[in-house]
Amino acid sequence: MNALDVDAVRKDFPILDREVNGNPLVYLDSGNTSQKPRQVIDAVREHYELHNANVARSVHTLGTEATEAFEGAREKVAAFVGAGTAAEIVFTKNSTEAINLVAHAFTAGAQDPRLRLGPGDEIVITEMEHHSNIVPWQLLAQRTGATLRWFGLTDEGRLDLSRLEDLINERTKLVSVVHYSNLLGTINPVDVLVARARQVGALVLLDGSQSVPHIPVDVTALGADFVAFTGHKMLGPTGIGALWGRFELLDAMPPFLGGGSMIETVAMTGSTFMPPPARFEAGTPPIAEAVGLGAAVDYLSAVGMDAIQAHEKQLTAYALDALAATPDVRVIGPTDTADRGATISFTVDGIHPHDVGQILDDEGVQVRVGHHCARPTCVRFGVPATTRASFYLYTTISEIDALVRGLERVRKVFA
Amino acid sequence: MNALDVDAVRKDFPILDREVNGNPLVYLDSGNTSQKPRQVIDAVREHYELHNANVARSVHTLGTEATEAFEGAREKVAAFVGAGTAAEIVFTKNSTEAINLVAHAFTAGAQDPRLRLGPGDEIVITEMEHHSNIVPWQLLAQRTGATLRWFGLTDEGRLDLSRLEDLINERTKLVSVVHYSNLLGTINPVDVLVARARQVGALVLLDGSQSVPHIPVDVTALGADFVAFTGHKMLGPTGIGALWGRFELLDAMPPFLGGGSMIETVAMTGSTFMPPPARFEAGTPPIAEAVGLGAAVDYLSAVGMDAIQAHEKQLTAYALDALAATPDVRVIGPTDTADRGATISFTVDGIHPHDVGQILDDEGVQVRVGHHCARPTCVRFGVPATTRASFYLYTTISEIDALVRGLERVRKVFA
Amino acid sequence: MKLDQLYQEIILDHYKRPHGRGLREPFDAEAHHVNPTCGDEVTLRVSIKGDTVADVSYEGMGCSISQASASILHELLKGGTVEESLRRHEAFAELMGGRGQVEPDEAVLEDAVAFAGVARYPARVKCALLPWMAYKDALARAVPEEEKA
Amino acid sequence: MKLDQLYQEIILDHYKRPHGRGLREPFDAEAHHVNPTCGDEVTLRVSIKGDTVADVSYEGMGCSISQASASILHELLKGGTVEESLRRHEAFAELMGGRGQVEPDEAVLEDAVAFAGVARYPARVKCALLPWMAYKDALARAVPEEEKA
Ligand SMILES: Cc1ncc(COP(=O)(O)O)c(C=O)c1O
Ligand SMILES: Cc1ncc(COP(=O)(O)O)c(C=O)c1O
Repeated sequence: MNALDVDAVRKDFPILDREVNGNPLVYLDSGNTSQKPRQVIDAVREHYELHNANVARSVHTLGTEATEAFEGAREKVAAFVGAGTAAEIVFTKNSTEAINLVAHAFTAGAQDPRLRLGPGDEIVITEMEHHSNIVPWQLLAQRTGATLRWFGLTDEGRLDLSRLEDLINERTKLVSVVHYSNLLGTINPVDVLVARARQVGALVLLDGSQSVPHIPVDVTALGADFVAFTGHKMLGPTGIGALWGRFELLDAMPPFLGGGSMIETVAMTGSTFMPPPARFEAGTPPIAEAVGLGAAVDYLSAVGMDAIQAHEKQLTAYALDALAATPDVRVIGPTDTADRGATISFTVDGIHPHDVGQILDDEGVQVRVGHHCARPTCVRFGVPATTRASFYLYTTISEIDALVRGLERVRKVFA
Repeated sequence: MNALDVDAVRKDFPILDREVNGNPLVYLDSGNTSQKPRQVIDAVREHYELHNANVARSVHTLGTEATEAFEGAREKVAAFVGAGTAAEIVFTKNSTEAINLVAHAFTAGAQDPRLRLGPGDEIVITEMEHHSNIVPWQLLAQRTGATLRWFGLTDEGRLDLSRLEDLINERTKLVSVVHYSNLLGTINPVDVLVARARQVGALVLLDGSQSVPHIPVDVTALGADFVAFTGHKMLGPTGIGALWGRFELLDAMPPFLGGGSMIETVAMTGSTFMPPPARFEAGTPPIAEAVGLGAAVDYLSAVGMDAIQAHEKQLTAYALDALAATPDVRVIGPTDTADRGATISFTVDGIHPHDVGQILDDEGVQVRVGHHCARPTCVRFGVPATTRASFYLYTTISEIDALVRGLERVRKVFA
Repeated sequence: MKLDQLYQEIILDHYKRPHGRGLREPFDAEAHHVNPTCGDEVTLRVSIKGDTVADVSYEGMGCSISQASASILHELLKGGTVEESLRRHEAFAELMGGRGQVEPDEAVLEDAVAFAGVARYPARVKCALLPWMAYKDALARAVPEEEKA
Repeated sequence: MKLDQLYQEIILDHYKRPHGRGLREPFDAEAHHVNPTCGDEVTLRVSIKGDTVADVSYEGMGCSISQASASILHELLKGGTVEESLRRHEAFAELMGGRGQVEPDEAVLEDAVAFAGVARYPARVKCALLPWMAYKDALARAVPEEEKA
């Protein structure tokens, strides 16, 4: 494994040259959305300047080029996450759509018993989910009469597995769990959950929105049935996400959105549908966005996901130490680097995160404040909101120093 | 109204400098997707290079800039289509999602009687719909037991309105009609349909995928309840579309996709939702794409939609004349320019559209061949497929000449 | 310094020593408002006696801006007439929507002019408005439309 | 000229004067295949006598490439053994998937080598394969797995 050359990496990200409020930009909000390297921005521009056309519909040259670029991106993404075939990658608009797509496959009348859901059946999530992995299941439970249950959390910010056997049981149809929490930074024990789900015949969806960008993910090795992830958090454009699913299972699922390109044949009296992934990609897909995402995974692979993980671990250890040394800071989530990612939420005694974020912004330091779309996690830890710093391959140790300096200024303003 | 300066316009579209198979590119497939001006490509690039951040979630400077750019784009799009307020514009990934979003608002148990749908209720479409305005209603009819009915077409390619009163009746809950057909080029009489729908209390959705890019559209004046359209056909990026809806009606609709940013508050036991448009925009939206679409409508407005319409009318008249003069060509759709747009489908006697398209491609002429995602329209006219030329603001008369010359070569190869 | 305009002394004072905080009886109506992006919450009660705003009491979690705004609202509206409170509400909303371009009228807004700087921070405008929106909502419930006419 | 490689004389001949077109009796299985992007369709029947492909009959709508491909398929497979037909099927599929990089074996593919140029046009490969996919499907139905063993 080659070590990551952060100075070289930073040169690829045009936005890092920017100033914010007269200070150099210190972007510590990559968990929210990542910045984009020149290579991705250029790939999108070049696509529009040279190859733009609709896909899968044309015999003309531009259409063929666009289709090859689009399907080529699917192959790159498939390889990046270790999918068996490119046909297991469904392009969506974001993680959220990917999760909703799976939720809509479950109905009372489903042909496949695995997807049949009604009163008495259970779906299991956790108290550390992003709203995008909570609300779709609440809505599904409302539609079908199924029951939504969830894992609680330990004070350390880990899944409380003491009730594993009770929570995942014979009635469980689906376990949908975040791989890497966007608020706590916790990386969950997928193997334990998958093993138990297999025992009872439940399907497993992993919300990989934070893991796929930051750690090497091999969907086949993980053993889940579905993994959802999103382009904009992994150096790619906005407007694109993906659902990986085992082909056999995708093929058992009914269509979600109906429209062009997902059909086999249409008559006024009824239609038949394409096999996956086309079945789930109604209408014109995010073509330029796929091309950009392809460039993003090329970039990540060139740097090396192992190197990125090692770099982020170093940053996380440094930041956790630095924050531990500040008495008025309380970290919400694991306080050592075992099974945790480079996302650190914390509170500052007596000062609301909004005010923390505002003063840090004045110093050029961009952190996210609020409930991070994981309000139940905040409730669990008795805080209305947190301040969150999240790192990526372009983050430096001196940016963490800037954060710590910024926190001193926060204290001064509110002294 | 200023006339359109097509030479000046063409300079803004980098792709038009390209060659295809050794010939200058003649792009006659804008009905499929439009090309993008420099101004749009640059707006997307600049967003990523300078202002990229997630929206609606941050207090930091980049987040504020991105949010203002995103919401500013919503205001531009709202003004472009004459919406009452920006809150009436829901950003989707394309037209297809916009139509599906409306379809999913109809359920057996809907609170609002307008959205309550079950056996005995009827949805009305037409035989000239794009698959994206057929399949969602077939799926909805399957889910709810409602009946799908449709207008037939005259031999001229117009809606057969002779059964208007029968088709739109007291049982009709929704009339969903294409504004401007992507296969025939027909522009439908919205006023007649809306007037009848109002008499019986049915809602009206217009598929504006082809009209919004090509003619001045004022959603308020049209009098429909919903209008769906898509960014990539109107000089904008892929990955973004929009649903306009009357605010009161959007506000009566339940959420569709669940997730981040569409919620008011989330507890494990239940959630409440934001008012429109946020309610329908779960997850990270297509941010850079919205910025690009904003630049696209700025561009269209600067050229002038009236000027674009006049330019396209001129091209259409010229092309219809030229094709009428070729004995082996049969135009499918209206053969004069009244109530028709700049999209012309035709067949060439004895030669399959695939072969027509292939030989035209060899000449650099990019036309679409196939059923154009409107297979029932092909069936109605007894053809398996057509060749389609579609024009836009950058199309020239000499490109139509290139098409006609290309058709001569087609004849020669298959002589 | 831009930041000093946001965190004016008056705002920090009200934040650290809020006036009239706590939910009190009697009251005619209560409103609970949430800022969904950040989770800030306020519960606010009004007590109306004839034409007069007899009390405004509140409880909430939030940043300095929303908390100080609630405290100043209490100071400004309590004891005045309902009509006056609506005038002040309007002036405050106008100031907040003005992106820093609106000159506040000190006669109407008194201490609340300190919020002029907040208007430059679009992300914080909602914080400042939170208690005011709750006030308007509570007032509407306390004084039904018919009665106002 | 690239285009001449696509529209070779042999292909145009088969298109204009298709061999063995029409659906005939007797047959053991039928398959109907559609190319969803363009709407091309083919219905194809096979009649198997012992080890021999006694007849391949077909009917369809489509472009020159798919029609000529069906005609050549008929020529090539009819009268041969089932095993031979599968070998030819494989060679044809390999040629089509080769993006113009596969050298076709004329001994196996005979007239079908004319399709070498089609492999350079990804959008047309599906046209050429349409009748071959239908053949494979029909054959699988005519000769159940157990019997083959
Ligand atoms: C009339 C019509 N409706 C709907 C669509 C679907 O648009 P999109 O593919 O962007 O969802 C199209 C274009 O493909 C169209 O022409
Ligand atoms: C853990 C997690 N899940 C889901 C999401 C939703 O992703 P998106 O907004 O791209 O749909 C996010 C990010 O916002 C996330 O961090």
